[in-house]
Amino acid sequence: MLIFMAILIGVLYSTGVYLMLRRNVVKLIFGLFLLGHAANLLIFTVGGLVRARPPLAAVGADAPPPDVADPLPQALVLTAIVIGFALTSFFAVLAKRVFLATGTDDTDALKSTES
Amino acid sequence: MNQLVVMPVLIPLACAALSVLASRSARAQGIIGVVGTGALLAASILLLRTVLEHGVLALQIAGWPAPYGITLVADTLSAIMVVLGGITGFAVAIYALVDIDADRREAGFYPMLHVLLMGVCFSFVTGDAFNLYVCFEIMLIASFVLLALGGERMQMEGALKYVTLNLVSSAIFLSALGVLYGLTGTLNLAHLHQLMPGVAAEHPDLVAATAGLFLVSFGIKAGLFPLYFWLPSSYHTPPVAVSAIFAGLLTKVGVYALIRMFTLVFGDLEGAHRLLLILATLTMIAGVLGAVSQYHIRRILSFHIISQIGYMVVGLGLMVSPDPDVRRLGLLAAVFYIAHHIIVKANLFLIGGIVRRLRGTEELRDMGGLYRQMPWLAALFLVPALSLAGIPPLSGFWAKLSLFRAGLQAGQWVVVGAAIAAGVMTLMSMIKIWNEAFWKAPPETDATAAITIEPLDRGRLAVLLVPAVGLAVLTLLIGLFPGFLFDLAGRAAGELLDPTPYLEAVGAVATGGAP
Amino acid sequence: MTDPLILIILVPFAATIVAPAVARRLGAHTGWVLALAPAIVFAYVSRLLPIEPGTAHTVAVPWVGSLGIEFAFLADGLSVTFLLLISGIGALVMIYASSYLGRDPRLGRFYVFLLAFMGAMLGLVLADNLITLFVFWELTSVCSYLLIGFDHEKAEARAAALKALLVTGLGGLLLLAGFLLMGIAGEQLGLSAIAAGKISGLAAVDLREHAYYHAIFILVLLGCITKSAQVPFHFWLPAAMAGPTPVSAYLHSATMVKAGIYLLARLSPHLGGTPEWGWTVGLIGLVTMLTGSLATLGQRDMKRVLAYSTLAVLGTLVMLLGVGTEMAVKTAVVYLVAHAMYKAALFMVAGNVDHETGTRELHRLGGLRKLMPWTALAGILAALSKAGAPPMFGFIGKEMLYTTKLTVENVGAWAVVASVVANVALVASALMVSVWPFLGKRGDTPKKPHEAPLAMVLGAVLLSLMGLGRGLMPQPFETNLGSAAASAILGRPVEMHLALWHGVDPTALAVLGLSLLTLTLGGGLYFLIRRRVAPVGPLLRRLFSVGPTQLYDLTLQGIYSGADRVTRFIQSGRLRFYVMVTMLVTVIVAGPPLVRAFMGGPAAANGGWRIHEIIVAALALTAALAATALRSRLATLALVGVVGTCMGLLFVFFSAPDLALTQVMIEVLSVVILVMVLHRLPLVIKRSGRLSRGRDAVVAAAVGITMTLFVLTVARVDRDPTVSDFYLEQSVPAAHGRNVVNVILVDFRAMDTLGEITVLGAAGLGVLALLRLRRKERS
Amino acid sequence: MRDSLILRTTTRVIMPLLLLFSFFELLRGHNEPGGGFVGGLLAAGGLCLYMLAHGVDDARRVLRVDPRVLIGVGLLLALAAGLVPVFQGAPFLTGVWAENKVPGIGKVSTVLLFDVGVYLVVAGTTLLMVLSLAARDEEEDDPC
Repeated sequence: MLIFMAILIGVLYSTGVYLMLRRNVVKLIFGLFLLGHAANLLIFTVGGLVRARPPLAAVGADAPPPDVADPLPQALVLTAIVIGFALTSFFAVLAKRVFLATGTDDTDALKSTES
Repeated sequence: MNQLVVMPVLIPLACAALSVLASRSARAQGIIGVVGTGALLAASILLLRTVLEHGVLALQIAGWPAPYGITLVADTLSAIMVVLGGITGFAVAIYALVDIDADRREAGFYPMLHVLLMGVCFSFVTGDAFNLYVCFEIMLIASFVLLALGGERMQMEGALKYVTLNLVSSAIFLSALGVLYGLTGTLNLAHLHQLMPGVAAEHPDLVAATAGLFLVSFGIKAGLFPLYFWLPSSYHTPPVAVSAIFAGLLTKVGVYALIRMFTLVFGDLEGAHRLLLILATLTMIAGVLGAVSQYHIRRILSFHIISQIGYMVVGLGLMVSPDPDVRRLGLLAAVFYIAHHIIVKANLFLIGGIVRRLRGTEELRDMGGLYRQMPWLAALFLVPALSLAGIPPLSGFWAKLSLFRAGLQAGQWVVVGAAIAAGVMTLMSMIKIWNEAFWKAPPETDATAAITIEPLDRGRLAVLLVPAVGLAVLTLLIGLFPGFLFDLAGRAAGELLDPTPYLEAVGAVATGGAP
Repeated sequence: MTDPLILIILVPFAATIVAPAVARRLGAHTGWVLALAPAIVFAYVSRLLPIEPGTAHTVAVPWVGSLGIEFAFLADGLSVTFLLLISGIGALVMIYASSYLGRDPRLGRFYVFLLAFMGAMLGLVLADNLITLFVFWELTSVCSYLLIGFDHEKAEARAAALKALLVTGLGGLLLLAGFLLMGIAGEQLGLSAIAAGKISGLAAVDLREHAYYHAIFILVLLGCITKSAQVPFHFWLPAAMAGPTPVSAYLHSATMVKAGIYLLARLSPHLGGTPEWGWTVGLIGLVTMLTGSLATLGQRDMKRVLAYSTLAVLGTLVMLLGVGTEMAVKTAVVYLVAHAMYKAALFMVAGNVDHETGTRELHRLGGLRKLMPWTALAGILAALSKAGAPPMFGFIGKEMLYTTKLTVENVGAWAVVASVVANVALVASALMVSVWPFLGKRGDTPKKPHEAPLAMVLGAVLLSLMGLGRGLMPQPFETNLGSAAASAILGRPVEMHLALWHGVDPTALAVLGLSLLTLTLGGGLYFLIRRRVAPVGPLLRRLFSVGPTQLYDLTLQGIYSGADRVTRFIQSGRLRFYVMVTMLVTVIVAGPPLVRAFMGGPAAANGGWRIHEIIVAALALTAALAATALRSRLATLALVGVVGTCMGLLFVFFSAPDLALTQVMIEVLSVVILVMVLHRLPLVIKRSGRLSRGRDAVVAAAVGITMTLFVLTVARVDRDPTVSDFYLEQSVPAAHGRNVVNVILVDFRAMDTLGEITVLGAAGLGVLALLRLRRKERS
Repeated sequence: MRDSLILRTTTRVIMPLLLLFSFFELLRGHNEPGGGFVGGLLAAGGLCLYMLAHGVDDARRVLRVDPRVLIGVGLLLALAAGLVPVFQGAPFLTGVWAENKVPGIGKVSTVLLFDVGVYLVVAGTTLLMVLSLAARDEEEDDPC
């Protein structure tokens, strides 16, 4: 499965980057979303793929059963998901405001800060 | 005593929360802003003093030993950086009392200022790689909001570029962390330091590739060539108080992260250091060329940040040299440079802001006559401007001196040559501001007629001047008595090269045992 | 700090504090009071005389301990000579300036700069530590910038000041590099850090043997010749005449431009004496001497005549230091002192003429001797010294110069010829600034001239009389100071004997003959110029109008336009270009080692696969790919949502229920927010052509492949399990929680979570702020 | 959508249930999947549903407090939870556990308090975003 996940991750990065290379603000938003997904999935996959053994201890048990999934990458990804949500939501609203302030969604037309 | 380490994080966080709750009262926010940043400054100075007295301080958050819990560490470098954060924050909080209009205050300027400071100081004290990512994001979101506050067209355009590229940097950082964890199974920097030699021996190329990801990600934050696009696109767009704190602190967090990562974790990666040295050299030149090409005060200053970042990273890049003396001198120069630059650059923005208010424009071509009108402001400008250009006996001179010395001792002639060329061009563009805004006769058409900002009365001007004068005095003091800062920087460099005190403070790692 | 040597540096700086107040009270009389500062210095230093040749008084105060930098000072014949010139001429210029500037409201400021400059000069010539010296060196550059640009609202003054600052600033940085190399070399030769930083400490080693010698020599030389306006860096000096005359009288006679000479002299015992030194330094000096002296003939502005003749003298001094024999060094000392005095006097004279008549253009001047008798006296006496006519001090200097040339081997006849040519031109130029304005017919001047006030005459008369006095009685100078100065430059004690008449030996007669020849030819040349018989002026002007000045202008323009072009290219304003470069850098930096690592190892265990996993992964993959191709915003949004949901499912499959829950919740919220945001955004239009889409696809694919390789390569590594094992083991017993992921989040790594909710809260406030402002705009 | 009677009625019932469920998720998170994040998101989700059915103003009325207050209080709670152990001399954020179990929750601790802070911030932020975006949307329905 690792190889499929690796390919999926690569495709998510690729599509994210490709969308970000468009001139359109909306595509930029989607590109960043996919990039975020890609990074999260990368951490998760690199952390190890374990089927159906979540890092939970049974009631009364001292520890989870052996060979459960590594809990740390999961915690990291969870944090990253929430942070990513916060940032991308802000970014989306910002992108909209950029459109409203400038009247264009063509990023190539946004050059007044450099001229 | 160890609890002190977390104070630079908690004070701004508490202020931010209180500020949010007080969002109805601009006055209360202002008071929280000044008092809170003042408290941050006081706490950071206390932290520095304690570190100097007792050595590296570490705090295991939530009581879990390293490497399991998150470690906050204050070594000399961290403590210096936190103090600089406090200084800048305090200065900007005062300046903002006048500079930030009611709308922006209501929209949350002060809470975001605190959040920004929290993120900055947090980055400096964290001893955990993933935690550093979180710190970066705190800093980023606050900077996003601060940058966009106001919603003017230029601001929005700048913000879009700033946010996009910084989010790209975050994505790369996050990927790098995933890879790093996959390689080592830990995130604690001290633990990474211990594991890395073994991992690198087994997987040298993979470690190099991972380091490359970190280099790019932090390089974006720091504003290294050719990753600095976001900076000149955005730094001149928000209110001056915002620009000033960005200019002072944000890129330096990137530089700090580079220094920390490429000494503690990737300290033996010669290729990475060589790459850093090359990029830093190009950064010096590309940045200063940008500054020379501009005729807008804050754009000039923004490009200078880049150029100066180059100088700092050169100090780190000199780690390529096998000579321990050179390495120490290089890092010392980098640390000294950072300290000098934060104070000077923030101040230049603050003074530039005063000029902007007096003239109603930042376009140098439309300015003039300030020297005749306000000689004291001219004198005030000259202190940081000449310091930036490295004129003795101001702080920037010592920064350049130690860097040149390290570069020469390493035999890096090209790098030193580039630094000299960049130095002359720095002087050129600082003098351009001086010539056009201060010396030149005022233009026929009075730009102040078109002023869009409320005019300054004496009291308000005084509030703007207080932080500028304070920072200028600091610049002068460092210049005349550089010994203190040199000792600090030397100590920081020593700890970076031999992190034994750092590792000892973090403790449990050495045994690797559970509690 | 109680050593008077250090205190005398502080005197002028202290005086800057009171200067504005004094100027406000006393106006045109300010100078009389502020001249006390240099007068005190002068008086103190005079008491040190006579200086025993070969002796030095040193004092050091620690400054930057960790770099071995001290405030170290050294008083020997050389520095005392300079101290006397700086403070003596300084006092006279101080008196002169307030009278010259009159009721200028900026008088106080002017004195602040002038006094600070003086302090810096004193520090420079006293400094023993290289860094201390450099600090003062740069300080003189800054002060001179402010002084040259004193009339800052004139574009010409600003440009001149900038020129001076950039040239000396560049030289300064090179000098700094040279100094640092000297320190490094010194340490490598076995000195302590403190000793290696000291000029007097370097005497213990021979830098000429070090591998860095040539680098040091070139860097230091560049520093000196930029400061002392040697060809090809000479052009800033004539331009600097845009500054007020007291500035020229001070900076461009005795102080600023002499700093480079001073440093060459100071370092010649450590760096000099090699053939490289001799030829390079000598040749630069020679060229400058010729350039300056010939160019002076083309000028018709009194100050510019003086400026170019200053170049000639500076060149001569550099040349002498290059030759470096005992005779040459003695000559340099005499020449230096003589020049400082007569040139300061002449600048003051020019200032008086300008001040009283309203012009410095020679062709509008003439016959002023009756109206301005004292100025005329000073001018003519000083010009005689400049011309090297007996019995002036300048005559002794010139005699010694010719003696040097004739007696030194390897110099050859052409150097003698060059010296004669230069001196002929100098004679003519001396006549130009003395005979032309003061004798002959009254000129047509803008103002009706009177004699200048006492304050403005005093300095010129005193200095020119001293030129006469020293010429007639050179003995006090040679015993008190001259020998000691020459000894300091040579690095060994020598005796100096000066005389107007050298008796009858072949060399002396030859020299005397040359002197007389020079005077005659010079007089003739002046006659030609005055009668406009020879088109020397225009011709020379044209000749010297091309060269380094143009090069400077071109360089400056080149830097500006080059900077502009480079910056426009890099900072193009196109966001996608920025993203692309960033991504390419990532691939370039991480890619090659990654590929090596990937190729180098075995494939990682794939872990088998289940059909539902494959389906979900394929679905996500397809949705992502399709999202790049669709035009509809909402459809794209739906596809991105599908990707997120599939990720949630994958989290479920691979043992991460918390992640799955969060992912799905977040996905739903994101979609809700995006729907609201995308509301009323325009339809997506295809903007880029096929070519750029192809290019972008390649970049994107490169990034994707890199990350895929990362995953595949890292999966092969067995990571240290200590940390995650700890969490699994301790979660229940120590942290009282069975859900390890949640325990990590709120306990083991709670600090992350604290940061995370801060981000979240800030983002919420940020969204609000973004929306709020917009509402305000509308209402 | 706002006019759908069914939606309006169901949300009135569902919202309190969702809120209740979110508390449950919050409390059990330490032992089962769940926790402050999920809880906060659920709570916010409930209110969002309500908003969809009844409009922004009604949703604000039901919420009673400004979401910003939730954020501020949540942050302060998390901070306070961290500071409790500091006064006992333990590092910041160390878990301090009550002696006795509270029925239904288990041992009360500063860790739980911290999670409550998380819950509040997550809910507050999400609500702040959604509510203010929706408010803008309603405004923009008027022709610009």
